[in-house]
Amino acid sequence: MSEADIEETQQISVAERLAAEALIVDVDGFEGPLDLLLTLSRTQKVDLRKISILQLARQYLAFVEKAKQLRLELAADYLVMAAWLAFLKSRLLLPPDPTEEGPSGEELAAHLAFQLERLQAMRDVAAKLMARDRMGRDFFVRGIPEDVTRVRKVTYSASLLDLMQGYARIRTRDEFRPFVMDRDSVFTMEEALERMRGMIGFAGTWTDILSYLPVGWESDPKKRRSATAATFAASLELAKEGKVEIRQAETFAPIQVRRKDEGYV
Amino acid sequence: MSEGIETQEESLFEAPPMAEQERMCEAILFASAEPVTIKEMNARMPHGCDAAEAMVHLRKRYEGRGVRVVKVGDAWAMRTAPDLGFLMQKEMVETRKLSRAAIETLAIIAYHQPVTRAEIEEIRGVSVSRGTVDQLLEMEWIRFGRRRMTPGRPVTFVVTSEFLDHFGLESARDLPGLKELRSAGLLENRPPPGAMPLTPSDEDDEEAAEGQSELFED
Amino acid sequence: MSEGIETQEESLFEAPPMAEQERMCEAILFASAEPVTIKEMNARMPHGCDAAEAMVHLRKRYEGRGVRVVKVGDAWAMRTAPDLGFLMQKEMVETRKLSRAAIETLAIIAYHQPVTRAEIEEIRGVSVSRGTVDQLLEMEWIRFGRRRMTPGRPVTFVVTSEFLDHFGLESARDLPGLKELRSAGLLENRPPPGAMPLTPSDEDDEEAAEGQSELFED
Repeated sequence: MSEADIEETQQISVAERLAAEALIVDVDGFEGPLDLLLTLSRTQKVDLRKISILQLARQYLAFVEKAKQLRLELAADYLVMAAWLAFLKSRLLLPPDPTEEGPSGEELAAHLAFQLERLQAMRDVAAKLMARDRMGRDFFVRGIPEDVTRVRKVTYSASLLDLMQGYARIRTRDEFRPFVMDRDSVFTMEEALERMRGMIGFAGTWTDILSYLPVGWESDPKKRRSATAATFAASLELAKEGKVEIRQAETFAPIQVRRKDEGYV
Repeated sequence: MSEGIETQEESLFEAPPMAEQERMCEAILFASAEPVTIKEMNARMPHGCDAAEAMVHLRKRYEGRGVRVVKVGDAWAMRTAPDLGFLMQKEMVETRKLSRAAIETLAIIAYHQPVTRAEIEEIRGVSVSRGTVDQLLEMEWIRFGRRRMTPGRPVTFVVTSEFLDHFGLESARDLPGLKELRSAGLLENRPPPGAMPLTPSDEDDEEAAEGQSELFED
Repeated sequence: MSEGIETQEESLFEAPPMAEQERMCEAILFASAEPVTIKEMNARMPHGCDAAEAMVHLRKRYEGRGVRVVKVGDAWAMRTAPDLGFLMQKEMVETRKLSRAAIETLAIIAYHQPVTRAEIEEIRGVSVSRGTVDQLLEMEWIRFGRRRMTPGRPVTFVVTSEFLDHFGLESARDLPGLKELRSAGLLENRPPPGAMPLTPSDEDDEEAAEGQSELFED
């Protein structure tokens, strides 16, 4: 501790020391270091614009020192502020070093004073604001607000574009119709399966699957192709179910099916 | 503070002037959620007040105003003047898009008129709800045309001059054909590649196609 | 074309006399617990009415009464006279006690608006908890303003018309002591010289990062 500090400590009166101790006990009640600084500044009993930042820095450092003695855990931002104030104090005490960069001690002190003054001003106006005549306490709204009937009037609108798009949608749907029409020349696997289930019981001997094509589907190539594919797929399905046996002598030779007897493995 | 009230109750002080009592009644009636009796008012106002007399003045003051002082049972309330009830209506005009079903039905009527309900259903591939047709009739965009001279003599629908007005058309003939719709990019929905081409014989069973065959020229 | 129609309508139907318009404004304001704008009044009143002028008369009529006509932002409302609050114990609503942090934050937003969270923190010297801002937002006393066009595009906060209504303020310009604060330079945004311990630089970075990710999303 420097001589000046010791001198400073001795200067603090009993009342101030008691006040400082009260501050420490109540440290949780402070909203950060700026709030604490503002409280400490009140001991100077001067206009905030004429406050001695140097004195305030000493007060703050003394506060932190005491907190340490009492082994109080101070939040990090209080310690950051302490370190910064120690730096500021040295800058304010020492003659300015022309080689030093950055703002001068006076500039930093002036800004801190501004911050304190601004915070105090905000607290003052906040109190004034809360003391105003307030709704629900000093003045009141209509007790029975009348229901404003909302008459809903709906108008419908459509543009020519909507209309045309709507029409286009329907006509486009028509163009998809081949899907449906086309079913005329499609023999589905389900149909083939149903047909073969009814007939396979009579196939005790090997029979060409082409003999199972439905009547009228043999001549038209398109229909024949579809019926053949469906019947072949149905035969495979029946073989999988264990109802028939299926064989082909060689590639592209006729495919033959035969009923598979129960119990015959 | 409680002392002050006690002193007032002892009526050492005179009651507030009548004009002030009238103000008090006014504020109480305004802020209360329910009608207030004279007794309640007197209980709330400073000692010595005469709410009954103040109410006579207040009632007179509001005569002919937009707000009136009315008696509800044995209590008082403030109400808006009955002749201004119309101001308590807030008209909200909501513009809604016509439903897809309505637009499609309207389009079919416009392109195929005169057209029967059965024909509309055949073209749309779904039944047309009564509500949809009623809505279009109500909007005066369609009306009944002549009955079709076929068995059952079904009614037909045609579009109205209001419809033409709304869509800025001189006649239904001015509606763009499919070719124009396509060139305008409105028929982007082409059938997927690989779909079987439409053969003339397949289309035979489609009645409605006849009337619109000119729309299909590509 | 529509203009022509309007002119016609104006000449065909004369607006009601001013005394009648005043009655109408009175009824509308009386019936509504919420402030009503001139625009809304005009929309509800008959064609050709001038609610703004009628309001000048109405406001004068209610001067010194138990109920007052007050301006809230750009809207009007009727409220009981504050000196009669003592009569309304029954109507008093227990307002939620605001924390010291919330009160200070509210005042800072009101006097410095539009203000960013970082600026509030710089003024208070502590970080602003989410709960504080949330509470004020929930009470509808503050809302989000425009984003600040600085790096990070931080959001700003401003007070609402509900705030003005609650504190009986015509506009944010009527905040108590505003002029004095301004002339004392206490509402200026003075950047701190060099590294000050109370500059919420961390918060700035965080906000900047948030803002940037938003930019990238776009």
